[in-house]
Amino acid sequence: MKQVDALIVAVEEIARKTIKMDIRISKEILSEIKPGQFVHIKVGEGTEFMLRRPISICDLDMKEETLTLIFKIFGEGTEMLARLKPDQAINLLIPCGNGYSIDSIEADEVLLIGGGIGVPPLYYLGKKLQEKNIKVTSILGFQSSADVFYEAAFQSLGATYIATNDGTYGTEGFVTDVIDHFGLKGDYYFSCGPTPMLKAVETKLHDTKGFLSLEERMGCGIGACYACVVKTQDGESNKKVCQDGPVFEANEVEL
Amino acid sequence: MKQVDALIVAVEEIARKTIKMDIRISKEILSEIKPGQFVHIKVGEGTEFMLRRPISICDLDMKEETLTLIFKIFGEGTEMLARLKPDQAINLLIPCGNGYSIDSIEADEVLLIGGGIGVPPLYYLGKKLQEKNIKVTSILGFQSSADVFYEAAFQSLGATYIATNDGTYGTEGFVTDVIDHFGLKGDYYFSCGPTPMLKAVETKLHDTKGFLSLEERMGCGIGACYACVVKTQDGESNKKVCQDGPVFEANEVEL
Amino acid sequence: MSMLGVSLPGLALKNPIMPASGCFSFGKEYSQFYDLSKLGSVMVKAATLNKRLGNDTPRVAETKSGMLNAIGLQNPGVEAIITDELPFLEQFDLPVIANVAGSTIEEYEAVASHLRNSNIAAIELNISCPNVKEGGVQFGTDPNVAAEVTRRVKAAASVPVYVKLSPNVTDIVEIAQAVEAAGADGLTMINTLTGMKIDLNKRRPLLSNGVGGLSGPAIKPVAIRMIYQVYQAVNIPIIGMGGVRDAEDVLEFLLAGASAVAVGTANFENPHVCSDIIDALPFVLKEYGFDSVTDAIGKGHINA
Amino acid sequence: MSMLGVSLPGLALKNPIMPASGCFSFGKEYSQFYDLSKLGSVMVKAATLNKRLGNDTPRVAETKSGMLNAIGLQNPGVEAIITDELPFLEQFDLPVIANVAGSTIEEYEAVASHLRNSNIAAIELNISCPNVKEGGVQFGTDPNVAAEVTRRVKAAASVPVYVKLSPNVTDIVEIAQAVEAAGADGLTMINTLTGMKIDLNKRRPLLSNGVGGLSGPAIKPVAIRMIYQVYQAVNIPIIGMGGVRDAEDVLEFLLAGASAVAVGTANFENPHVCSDIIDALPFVLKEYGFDSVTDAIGKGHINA
Ligand SMILES: Cc1cc2nc3c(=O)[nH]c(=O)nc-3n(C[C@H](O)[C@H](O)[C@H](O)COP(=O)(O)OP(=O)(O)OC[C@H]3O[C@@H](n4cnc5c(N)ncnc54)[C@H](O)[C@@H]3O)c2cc1C
Ligand SMILES: Cc1cc2nc3c(=O)[nH]c(=O)nc-3n(C[C@H](O)[C@H](O)[C@H](O)COP(=O)(O)OP(=O)(O)OC[C@H]3O[C@@H](n4cnc5c(N)ncnc54)[C@H](O)[C@@H]3O)c2cc1C
Ligand SMILES: Cc1cc2nc3c(=O)[nH]c(=O)nc-3n(C[C@H](O)[C@H](O)[C@H](O)COP(=O)(O)O)c2cc1C
Ligand SMILES: Cc1cc2nc3c(=O)[nH]c(=O)nc-3n(C[C@H](O)[C@H](O)[C@H](O)COP(=O)(O)O)c2cc1C
Ligand code: FES
Ligand code: FES
Repeated sequence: MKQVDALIVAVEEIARKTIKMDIRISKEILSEIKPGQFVHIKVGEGTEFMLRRPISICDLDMKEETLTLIFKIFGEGTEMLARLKPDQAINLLIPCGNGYSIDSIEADEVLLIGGGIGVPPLYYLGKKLQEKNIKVTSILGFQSSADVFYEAAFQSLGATYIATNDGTYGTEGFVTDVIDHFGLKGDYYFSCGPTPMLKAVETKLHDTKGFLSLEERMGCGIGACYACVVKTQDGESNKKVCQDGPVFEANEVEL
Repeated sequence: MKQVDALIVAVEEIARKTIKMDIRISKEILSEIKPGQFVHIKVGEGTEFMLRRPISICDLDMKEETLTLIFKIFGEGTEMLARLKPDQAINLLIPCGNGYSIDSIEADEVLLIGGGIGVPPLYYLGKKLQEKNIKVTSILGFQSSADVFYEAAFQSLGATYIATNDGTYGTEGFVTDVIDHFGLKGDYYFSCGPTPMLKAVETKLHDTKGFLSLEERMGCGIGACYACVVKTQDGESNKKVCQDGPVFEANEVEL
Repeated sequence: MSMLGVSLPGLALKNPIMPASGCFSFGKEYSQFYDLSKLGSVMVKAATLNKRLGNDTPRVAETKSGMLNAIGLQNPGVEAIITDELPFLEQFDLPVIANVAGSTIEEYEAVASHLRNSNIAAIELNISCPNVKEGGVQFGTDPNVAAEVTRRVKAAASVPVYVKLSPNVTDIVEIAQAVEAAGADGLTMINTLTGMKIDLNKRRPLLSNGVGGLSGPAIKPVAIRMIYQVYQAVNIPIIGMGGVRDAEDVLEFLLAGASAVAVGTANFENPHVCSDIIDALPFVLKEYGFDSVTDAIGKGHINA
Repeated sequence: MSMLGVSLPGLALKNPIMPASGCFSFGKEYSQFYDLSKLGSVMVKAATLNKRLGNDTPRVAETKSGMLNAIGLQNPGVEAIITDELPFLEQFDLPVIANVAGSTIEEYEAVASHLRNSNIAAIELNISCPNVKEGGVQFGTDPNVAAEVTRRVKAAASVPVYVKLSPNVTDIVEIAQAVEAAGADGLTMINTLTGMKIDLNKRRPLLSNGVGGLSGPAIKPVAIRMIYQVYQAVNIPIIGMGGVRDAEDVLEFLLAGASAVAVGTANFENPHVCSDIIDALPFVLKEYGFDSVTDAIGKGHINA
C-alpha cells in the first residue's frame, strides 16, 4: 500500500449526485490492484476532515494509467471531493483491503449483485471475470431511474438487469425480486451494497457460494485502529473490514 | 458595513512573501471607504479557520470597481489567502474601522510614515491627501531590499524615502533615522506599522500632531467581542481597535 | 405554537436561536447586518457590579476549528449596562437575557438585584468564566458553591435564572442537579473549555492571561455529550451552545436535549449566522421528519 | 546527546516522537510506509488480561478537526500480545511502551505482571479510557483510586510506569500529584475528551457506545493547557499528546513541558506523519532558536 498524491483527470456527474472521477495512477501501482479493493481518500488539505473516505475501485486503465472511482455525494466529505477539478491533486492510500480472490475460483457463470454505491466495484470485477471467460450476469439495484448508472458498461460484460425501488426503471423492487422473477443463478455470486440487501441476498442464495463486500465506518483504513470490525458468525472474533475485507465469503461474518 | 462575496481579479507577489490582491467591489461599497479602514477576511470555506484576518485597504479604483490589498504571508491564514486565484471568491466584511479623518485637518504638508505591512494603508491615504493639494512626504521602512514594495507608487505622491534595517536599500536603519537624517517634517504625520516603530515615531514627533494606526488580534472585527482593545493613555478605559480605531490620535492610547 | 416557537421560563421564544453571551456585545454592531427582531432572544455580554477593563491583550487566539478567548469580563458595570446598553435592544421584538458575573457571591447577588430595574426577561448566571483570576470558574466546579450562588441569585432576581455550566468538571451531572435543587429555572451549557496556545516565537502563552476559553466547532462533541447526560438527569430546560454554526448543528443540540440553542464563535466567522440558521431551520426540521422544534427536543435519546 | 535525543526513565529515545496507543496497533501496518526504527518509541495498543472484542460498530465518527472513537479496548489479551504481536517489533531499533488497561485493580496488576515476561521498555498505565462500561475512566478521575492503581502496578511491573491521565477532570494537577506520590515514573497526557455525536437520521448517538473519546487537533489547546499546568506541579517527565500533526505542534508541546510527544489521530490522516515530523523537527527547532529537544522542554513557561 502506498500514499500517493495523484492528479485528477476528469470529474463527471453520471447520475443523481453520483460522481465519476478519473485519476492518474502509475502502471506500477495499478498492476497491484485486485477487484474489490478500495482507496482511502483524504478530504481537503487542512484539519477540518481528519478521517479519510473509503471508495471502491470501479475500474482502471493500464494504458491510460487511470483509475476510475464512482461515488455518491452523501455528506460533507464526498461533497468536497465532488468539487475537485481536473489537474487538482487528490491524496490516496492505494490499494486497500483484500479484494475478491477470483484466481482460486472455478466457475462457468456467476452473478454480480450490486446495490447503489455497491455497484462500482463489481464493474472491474466483471471485467476480470470476463477475461477468464466466465459468464457474467449483473443485477443492479437503485432507488430510482435518476440514480441508475453504468448500465451499458455492465451490458458489455453480459446480461444486465436493473431494479429500482420505485419502479421508475427496470423491474420494480429489490435485486432479490429480479433474481426470483428471472430465475437467475450462477456457480458463485459476488455482491456489494447496503447491509439489508446483502442479508437478503445471502438468505436467498444460501445454496450458492458467494462473496460479499461490506461497508463500515473507518479510521485508519489499513488495519491499525480496530474501528471497522465485523463479528464472525460464530461470535468468537472480529474481522477488520479494511484489512481482512471488505470482501468476505458468504456466511463468514455477521451482517 | 457589509458582508460580501467578492471575486478576485488579480494576485501577484510584489516583494518577498508580499502579495498584492485586486478584488472586484461595487462602486456603492467603494464610495463609502475612508483611507485607513480595513477589511476582515474569511480564510477558506470550512471550520478550520474560525477567525477572519484583518487587512488594510491599500487602494481602490472606482472606475474599475476594484479594491487593492497588500499583505505579507505570515502564518497559515495569509498563506491560504495567497493561494487564491483570479475568479475565485473571497468573503469580506467591508469596510471596517474608522479610518483617518482627513476632512477636518488643516495642513500644507504631512509625513506618511509606514513600516512593513503598515505601508499599504498609507497609499490610499496619500492619494486622498494629494487630491486635497496637501504636500505628501513618505518614509517607508522595510527589513531588507527584498521586502521593499510600492516605492514608485509613493513617489508619484511626493518625495519618498526608504529605510531598510539591514541597509540593503535606501537608508540603513529605522524610519526615525530617516526623519533625523533628512530633517523631515510636516504639520501632521500619519503612521502605521509595528508597535515599536509607532512608539519611536510618537516620541520623536511629540511636537507634531499625528495619527497612528494600530494592530491587535481580533475576533469579530466589528466591535462586539472586546478582543482588540487598547488602553487610553489615562489608563481609565479601553478603546476597540476594530471599531474606535484602527486609527487613533497620537497620545490617545497606550502603545 | 408555531413550528419554531418554544416556551421556556420567562422566555416566549418565537424561535430557539439566540446569540451567546460575550459574542454579540449588546446587539448594536450586529444590527447593521440584520433586523434583530428576527432572533428568538439575545444573551448579552456579562455584567459585573462595577466597570471592569478585563485582561491585557492578546485576548484571542485561533485554534483548529475553534478559538481561545480571555476577554476577562470587560464591561461597563451593571448600572451603565442598564442605562446605556439595554435601552437599544428595546426597539426589537425579543426577550433579553442578561449575563450575571462576579468575584464573590455578594457581587452576583448585587448584580442580580440591580437588574430588577431593567427590562430583561431572564438571567444567565455565569458561574463558569475561565478567564478571570478571581471568581468565575470555581463557582461552577464545586456543586455546593454552585448551589449556594444559585440560591442567592434566585432570591435577589425578579426573573427566571438560567445557570451557565462549566464543562471543565469531572461530573457535570452532579453540578446540574445541585443547581436544579437550588432553584435554577434552567441551564445553559456549555461555557468554554479551558485551553492554551503557546507562541513559539515569544516562548510564552499567546494569550496574556495564559489560559483562555476554547469555543467553536472543536468543542461541539463535548457540548453534545454533556447536554445529553444532563438532559437525562434534570427536569429543567437546557439552552445549548458550543460550536453551533448551521441548522443541522441546532437539530443535533435539540436531539441531545436542548430546548433552545445559542450561537457564539460562529458570529465572528459569519455575522449573519443566526439569521441564516433561522431561515434554514424549518427546512432542516422537515428534512429529518420533525414537525416543530418542540417535536425534536430530546429525540436523540435511545429510548426517547 | 544528539539534537533530537531525550532520556527518560526506561526510555533512551533517539528522538521524542512516538505513535500514540491505539492508533498504531502493534506497528505492522505502518511498517509498510516507513522503517519503524526511525521512531523514538512506539506505544502499542492497550492490553487487558483476557481477549476483548470491544464495542459494537460504529466505533468512530468524524468531528470538526477531530474524531470520536469508542473501540472499547478490543485486544487479544496480554499473553497473545506477548506471544504474537510484540516479537514483530523486535526487529526494529526502538524501545516499546506497553499500554495496560483493566476493569479492576487486580486486572491491571495481572497485566503488568504478565508483561514481566516481555521485552518492553516501559508501561503506559491507561486509567483514562472513556470507552468501556467498567473500569477505564473512573480510575483516572479520583486521585485516591488513581494513586492506588499506580502503586499496585508499580509493584507488579519490572519496568518504569507512565500513568496516562484523563482530561475529563476538574483538577488535573491533583491527579498528577497523586500518581506521582504513588510512584509513577512519568505521565502521559492527554487521553481523549469524552464527547458525542448524534446521527440526525437515526435519532440516536452515532457511536453504538453512545459516548466516545474526542481526539485530534480540536483538543490540542486542552492538552497544552493541562501539560503546562501539570509541568509546574510535578517532577516527573511528561509524554504529551493530543492533536499533534506537525513539528510545530511538537515544539508547542515541548515548550508546554512535555519531554516527548505522541501522535495519534494524525496517523489516520497521513500514515507517514511520524516520519515526516522526525524529518522536520531539527529545522523547526533551529528556526525557533533551539539547539536541541532538551533545550526546548518547558521553555514556554513565563519564568522558564
Ligand atoms: C470499503 C468501502 C467502499 C466504499 N465504496 C464506495 C463507493 O465506491 N462509492 C460510494 O459512493 N461510496 C462508497 N463507500 C461509502 C463511502 O465511504 C461513504 O459514502 C463516504 O465515506 C461518506 O462520506 P461523507 O463525507 O460524504 O459523509 P459523512 O457522513 O460526512 O462522513 C462522516 C464519516 O463517516 C464515514 N461514513 C459515512 N458513511 C459511510 C459509509 N456508508 N461507509 C463507510 N464510512 C462512512 C465517512 O467515511 C466519514 O469518516 C464505501 C465504503 C466502504 C467502507
Ligand atoms: C487593522 C489591521 C490591519 C492590518 N493590515 C494588514 C495589511 O494591510 N497587510 C498585512 O500584511 N497585514 C496586515 N495586518 C496584519 C494581519 O492581520 C496579520 O498578519 C494576519 O492576520 C496574520 O494571519 P495569519 O493567518 O497569516 O497568521 P496566524 O498567526 O496563523 O494567525 C492566527 C491568528 O492571529 C491573528 N494575527 C496574527 N498576527 C496578527 C497581527 N499582526 N495583527 C492582527 N492579528 C494577527 C490572525 O488574524 C489570526 O486570528 C493588519 C492587522 C490589523 C489589526
Ligand atoms: C469572545 C468570547 C467572549 C465570551 N464571553 C462570555 C461572557 O461574557 N459570558 C459568558 O457566559 N460566556 C461568554 N463566552 C462563552 C460563550 O457564551 C459560549 O458559551 C461559548 O463560546 C461556546 O459557544 P460557541 O462555541 O458557539 O462560541 C464567550 C465566548 C467568546 C468566544
Ligand atoms: C482510535 C483510537 C484508539 C485509541 N486507543 C487507545 C488505547 O487503547 N489506549 C490508550 O491509552 N489510548 C488510546 N487512544 C488515545 C490516544 O492514545 C491519544 O491519547 C489520544 O487520541 C490523543 O491524541 P491524538 O489527538 O494525537 O489522537 C486511542 C485513540 C484513538 C483515536
Ligand atoms: S479502519 Fe482502522 S482497522 Fe479498519
Ligand atoms: S475584534 Fe471584536 S471588538 Fe474588536
